[in-house]
Amino acid sequence: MKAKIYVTLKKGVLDPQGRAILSSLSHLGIAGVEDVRVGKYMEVRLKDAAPDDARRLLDDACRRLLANTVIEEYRIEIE
Amino acid sequence: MKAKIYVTLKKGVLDPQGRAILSSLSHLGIAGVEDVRVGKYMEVRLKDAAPDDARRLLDDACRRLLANTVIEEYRIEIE
Amino acid sequence: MKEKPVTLELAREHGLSGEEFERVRAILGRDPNFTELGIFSVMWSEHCSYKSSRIHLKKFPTKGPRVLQGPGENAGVVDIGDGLAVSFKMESHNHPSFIEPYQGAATGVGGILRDVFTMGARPIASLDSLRFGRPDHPRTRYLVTGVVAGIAGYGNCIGVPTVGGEVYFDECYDGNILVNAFTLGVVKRDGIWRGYASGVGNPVIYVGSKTGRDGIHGATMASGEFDEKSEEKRPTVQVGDPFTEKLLLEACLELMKTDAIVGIQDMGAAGLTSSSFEMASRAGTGFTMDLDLVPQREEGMIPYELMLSESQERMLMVAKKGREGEVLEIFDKWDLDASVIGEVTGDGVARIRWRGKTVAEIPVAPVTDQAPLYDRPAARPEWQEALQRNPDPASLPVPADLAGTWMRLMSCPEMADKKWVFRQYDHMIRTNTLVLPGSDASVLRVKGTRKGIALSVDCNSRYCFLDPYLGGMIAVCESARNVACSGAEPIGLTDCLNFGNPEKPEIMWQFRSAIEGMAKACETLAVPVVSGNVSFYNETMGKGIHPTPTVGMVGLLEDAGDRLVQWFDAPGDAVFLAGADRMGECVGGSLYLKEVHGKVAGTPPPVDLDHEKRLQRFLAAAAAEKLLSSAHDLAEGGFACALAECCVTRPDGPIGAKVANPFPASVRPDFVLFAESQGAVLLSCPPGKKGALADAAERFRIKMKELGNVGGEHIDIEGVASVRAADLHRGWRDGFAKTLGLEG
Amino acid sequence: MRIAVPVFPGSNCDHDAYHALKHVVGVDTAFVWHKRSSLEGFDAVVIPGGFTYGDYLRCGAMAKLSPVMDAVRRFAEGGGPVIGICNGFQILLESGLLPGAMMVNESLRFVCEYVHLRAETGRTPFTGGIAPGTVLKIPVAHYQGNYFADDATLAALEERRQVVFRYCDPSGDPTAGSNPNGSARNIAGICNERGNVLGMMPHPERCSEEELGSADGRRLFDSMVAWLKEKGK
Ligand SMILES: Nc1ncnc2c1ncn2[C@@H]1O[C@H](COP(=O)(O)OP(=O)(O)O)[C@@H](O)[C@H]1O
Ligand SMILES: [Mg+2]
Repeated sequence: MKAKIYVTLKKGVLDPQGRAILSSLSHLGIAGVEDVRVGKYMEVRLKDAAPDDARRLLDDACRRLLANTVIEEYRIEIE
Repeated sequence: MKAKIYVTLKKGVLDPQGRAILSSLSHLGIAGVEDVRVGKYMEVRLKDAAPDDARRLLDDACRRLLANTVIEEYRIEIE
Repeated sequence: MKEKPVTLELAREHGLSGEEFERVRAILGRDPNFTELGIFSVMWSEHCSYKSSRIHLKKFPTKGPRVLQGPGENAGVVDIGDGLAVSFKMESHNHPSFIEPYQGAATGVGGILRDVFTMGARPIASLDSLRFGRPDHPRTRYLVTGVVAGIAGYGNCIGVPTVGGEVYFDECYDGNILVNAFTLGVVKRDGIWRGYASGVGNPVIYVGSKTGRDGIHGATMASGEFDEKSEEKRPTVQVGDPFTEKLLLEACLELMKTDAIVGIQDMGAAGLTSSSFEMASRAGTGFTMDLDLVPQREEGMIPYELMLSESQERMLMVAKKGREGEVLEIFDKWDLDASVIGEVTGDGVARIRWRGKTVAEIPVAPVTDQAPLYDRPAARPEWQEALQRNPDPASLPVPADLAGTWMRLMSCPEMADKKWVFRQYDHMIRTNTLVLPGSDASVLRVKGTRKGIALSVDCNSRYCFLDPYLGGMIAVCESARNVACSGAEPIGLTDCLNFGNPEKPEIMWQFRSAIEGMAKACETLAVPVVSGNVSFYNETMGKGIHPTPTVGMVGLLEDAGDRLVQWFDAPGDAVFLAGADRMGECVGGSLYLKEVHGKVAGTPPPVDLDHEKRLQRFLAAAAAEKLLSSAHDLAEGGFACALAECCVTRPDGPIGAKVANPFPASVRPDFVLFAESQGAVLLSCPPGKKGALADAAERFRIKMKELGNVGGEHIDIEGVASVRAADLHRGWRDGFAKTLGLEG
Repeated sequence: MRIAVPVFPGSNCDHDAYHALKHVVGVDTAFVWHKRSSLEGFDAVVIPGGFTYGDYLRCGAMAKLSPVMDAVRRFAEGGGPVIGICNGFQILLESGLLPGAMMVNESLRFVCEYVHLRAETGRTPFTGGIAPGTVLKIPVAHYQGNYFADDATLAALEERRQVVFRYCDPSGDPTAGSNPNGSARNIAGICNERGNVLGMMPHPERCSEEELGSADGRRLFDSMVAWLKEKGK
């Protein structure tokens, strides 16, 4: 089975990457973009399991490894 | 308006980060994950525009800056 | 965030005592409002006011013929001749690094870099002194990985080489790691800038990143013990942006070439508050500030938040009236936000406005002059005596396999190769690093001159725990000796004093004793303390760290071509032990006692300061006369480990040596190998220079013993133990990553 | 003869390149701010290492958008010699002046250390004085130096002799153990088809003086000077 994980910076945490991208976009003449926040996106393949078990497993993985919960939050989508 | 951009490595491009995560997960005793691919996830805030125009704009941004099409592919979701 | 009504209880939550709160009211002649309470609480925090440490820090010698700027500014400055000076300082970022190792360490590096370039100096090198808990503690690997990556992430990006440091592991740091960062910059003697807000009517300019809600209460966090609630304080973590800091660095140095500004200061802990109050207080002025003009990253920030935010990569400066256009133009070139936010005033009052109203009005001078100052009670702990008395050396069993024990010590993480760490640091950028990490001191050239700068950071906290006075003394001696081993003359030092809770008399006693020991050593060696930092409250649930007064030593080589390294180079070179008469059978506080017998006890090796001074002068003279191939001091692991280091740290691969046992025959073999001593150095020299070297030793009244020669497959201490150099090398090389479970 | 060192926000080996060129090799050298769109009057371009735009998003991704890179492209199209070092190499890849892309090091860690390189071809202006097979001692310092290109591109690179340097052991063998970052086929540097544009991860400017541990890097700059002299510059 497959799952998707989104890791994003918590609100209020500085995102230097997003800021730099924003200013580059305007240099490119791409107008109209007002804000960019950059996060991580992971596609995970799992052994088949009950969705609840899979979620528990990934939640554990996120808290212990994939996300830095001090400054990031995460979201899990199971397909 | 808001949009989401997913940038992922093309199939066939080795993902050192994904591989390292996989081995760390198994060190952590988190079993059952068979594959991880790491990509980027961007949340973009745009000036209101027709969805088609917004898409064209972001497509341009991806091709020129946000993705490196030698190794990456991208997907745009407009909300 | 919402403003809260100010009560004594709220003041207490802000870390102010009842008495301090009364003093605030007396200064203002009324109750403070919420913003003002915030300002006083950070200005009077331990971190900014040094209220528990100031009276003791005065004991350090801070003057000397080379000192251009002692403690009190953003960084100290020492003259190196040729119209140049070096500016340097060390800072701790312990608590933030424990909470978020990558960002905590990264912003620590960012902060110390700003302190140095604020003085007008271009940073040319950094060092890092790191202490973690037990290697097998469940969090240690995570913390080591994160801290090292954070230092690398920031230092490499901004392009300042991290050329050396130290890493230790001990149970006492399980709940409180130490991350101390040192930076040195080079500045023209007549191009030094200071943090003065002088000149009534001059504009106050804010530059750098926009202000967000980062690290609000960071300064007070650094002044409080950890408890379970610390977890909740997490969202205050600051995120570093080394790219913006690189722009800030270049823009500030460009600006400083003009005469458009009068003073400049970085916004470190307590951000806008401390930078503005400190600059005004040094100049005896006041200022107005309009918070609506502060560049802001987040919406709805209130004055309290704007004044206390610790967003990184920001500076405050005072320009000459009418020259603000030039200043803004330079920052615009570097794509940095800059904004005139206020003005210097002559009435000595800070007036802070927001949305058309005055939100704080505080007389500047009393905030610093009347800041609390404590002579906190100090008492030698009851357990100290017993700790020093134990163990009876005679009761320790001699290990059956001495060669195996030797191997084991050399591969324990304290002794093992730190390449896993410094390989992640760009230590070559700026092309000045002549001696790369891996020797007693790193040596940098100063382009445009013949001079070299030698750097080392040291502290044996086991010694400080067992005897803080002696331990403090040893920290200074050892770092000076490391610098001397590279052929340099120690010319100034900075420190980072990491201790537990100063409200406990035994901690205060450790603190006072360590300072007194350090001060004594500094006086005798004639090395001034020009900057430093105090980090208290390194305690978690009542459990404190070993006292850890880290010393960052700066040495000068008049000719960088005279530099020395610690490793043996050529087969056939003669091996000498200088300071041979200093070697005692002291195992107190030794690595051997800890690693092999599981004890941290006894007393550290004695120090003879007068001898230490002569030894260091001798080393510099021998280097300048080109008599030596290498010099390496005896430290952790004693004679055997020092010898092994001479053999295995050689970049071109290990080399053997055959030497005599320098001890009397009556000394136990394990003590011969691993007893520790101060004031002893292993030297190697080409056979043809033996006579001249002996003459030099004689001149400085240094007792020297010829022990043998470099070469062969084995590292052989005749009649005591012998190991294959290649085997020892392998164990030493792989020990760090292996013990910590870090692959590669 | 005049050498350009373009400077982007976040470049940090710019001074090192300048020092090596101007003070060690002794050629006239000048910084060129990235907003400039002309390289008029310059005879060679050395794009220095660093962390342009903080390496945010991808190394070199934002720098490629600077006006000076249009000038570099025109300069290269005219046959002028261009070398991109480390981040400079990444910028050349991102701008499409060289094929392929950089991935993060296999170890996922920054690596700073001396490595050995085997010179594969003398056809570039920077390697004319270095016989193929020569082993150079030179430092690397990067987090993303793991060269990637698809198989067809790699085959074409080999066939057209565009691989200029490979990581190797001290004896010149391109072993797995001597590869510091996982690069495909141990590739450390490549050139364009014409041979005038070279990108390499290792830092020749850091080892152009014996006292720094090696002077092998200087050989690239000496070759460049000889090449320019031959062209009457
Ligand atoms: N955290 C670190 N960062 C950079 N270099 C380090 C670090 N720790 C140790 N080193 C380097 O490794 C070498 C050995 O360190 P250490 O064992 O502490 O030396 P010594 O006992 O001579 O003080 C030194 O050259 C030192 O600069
Ligand atoms: Mg030492």
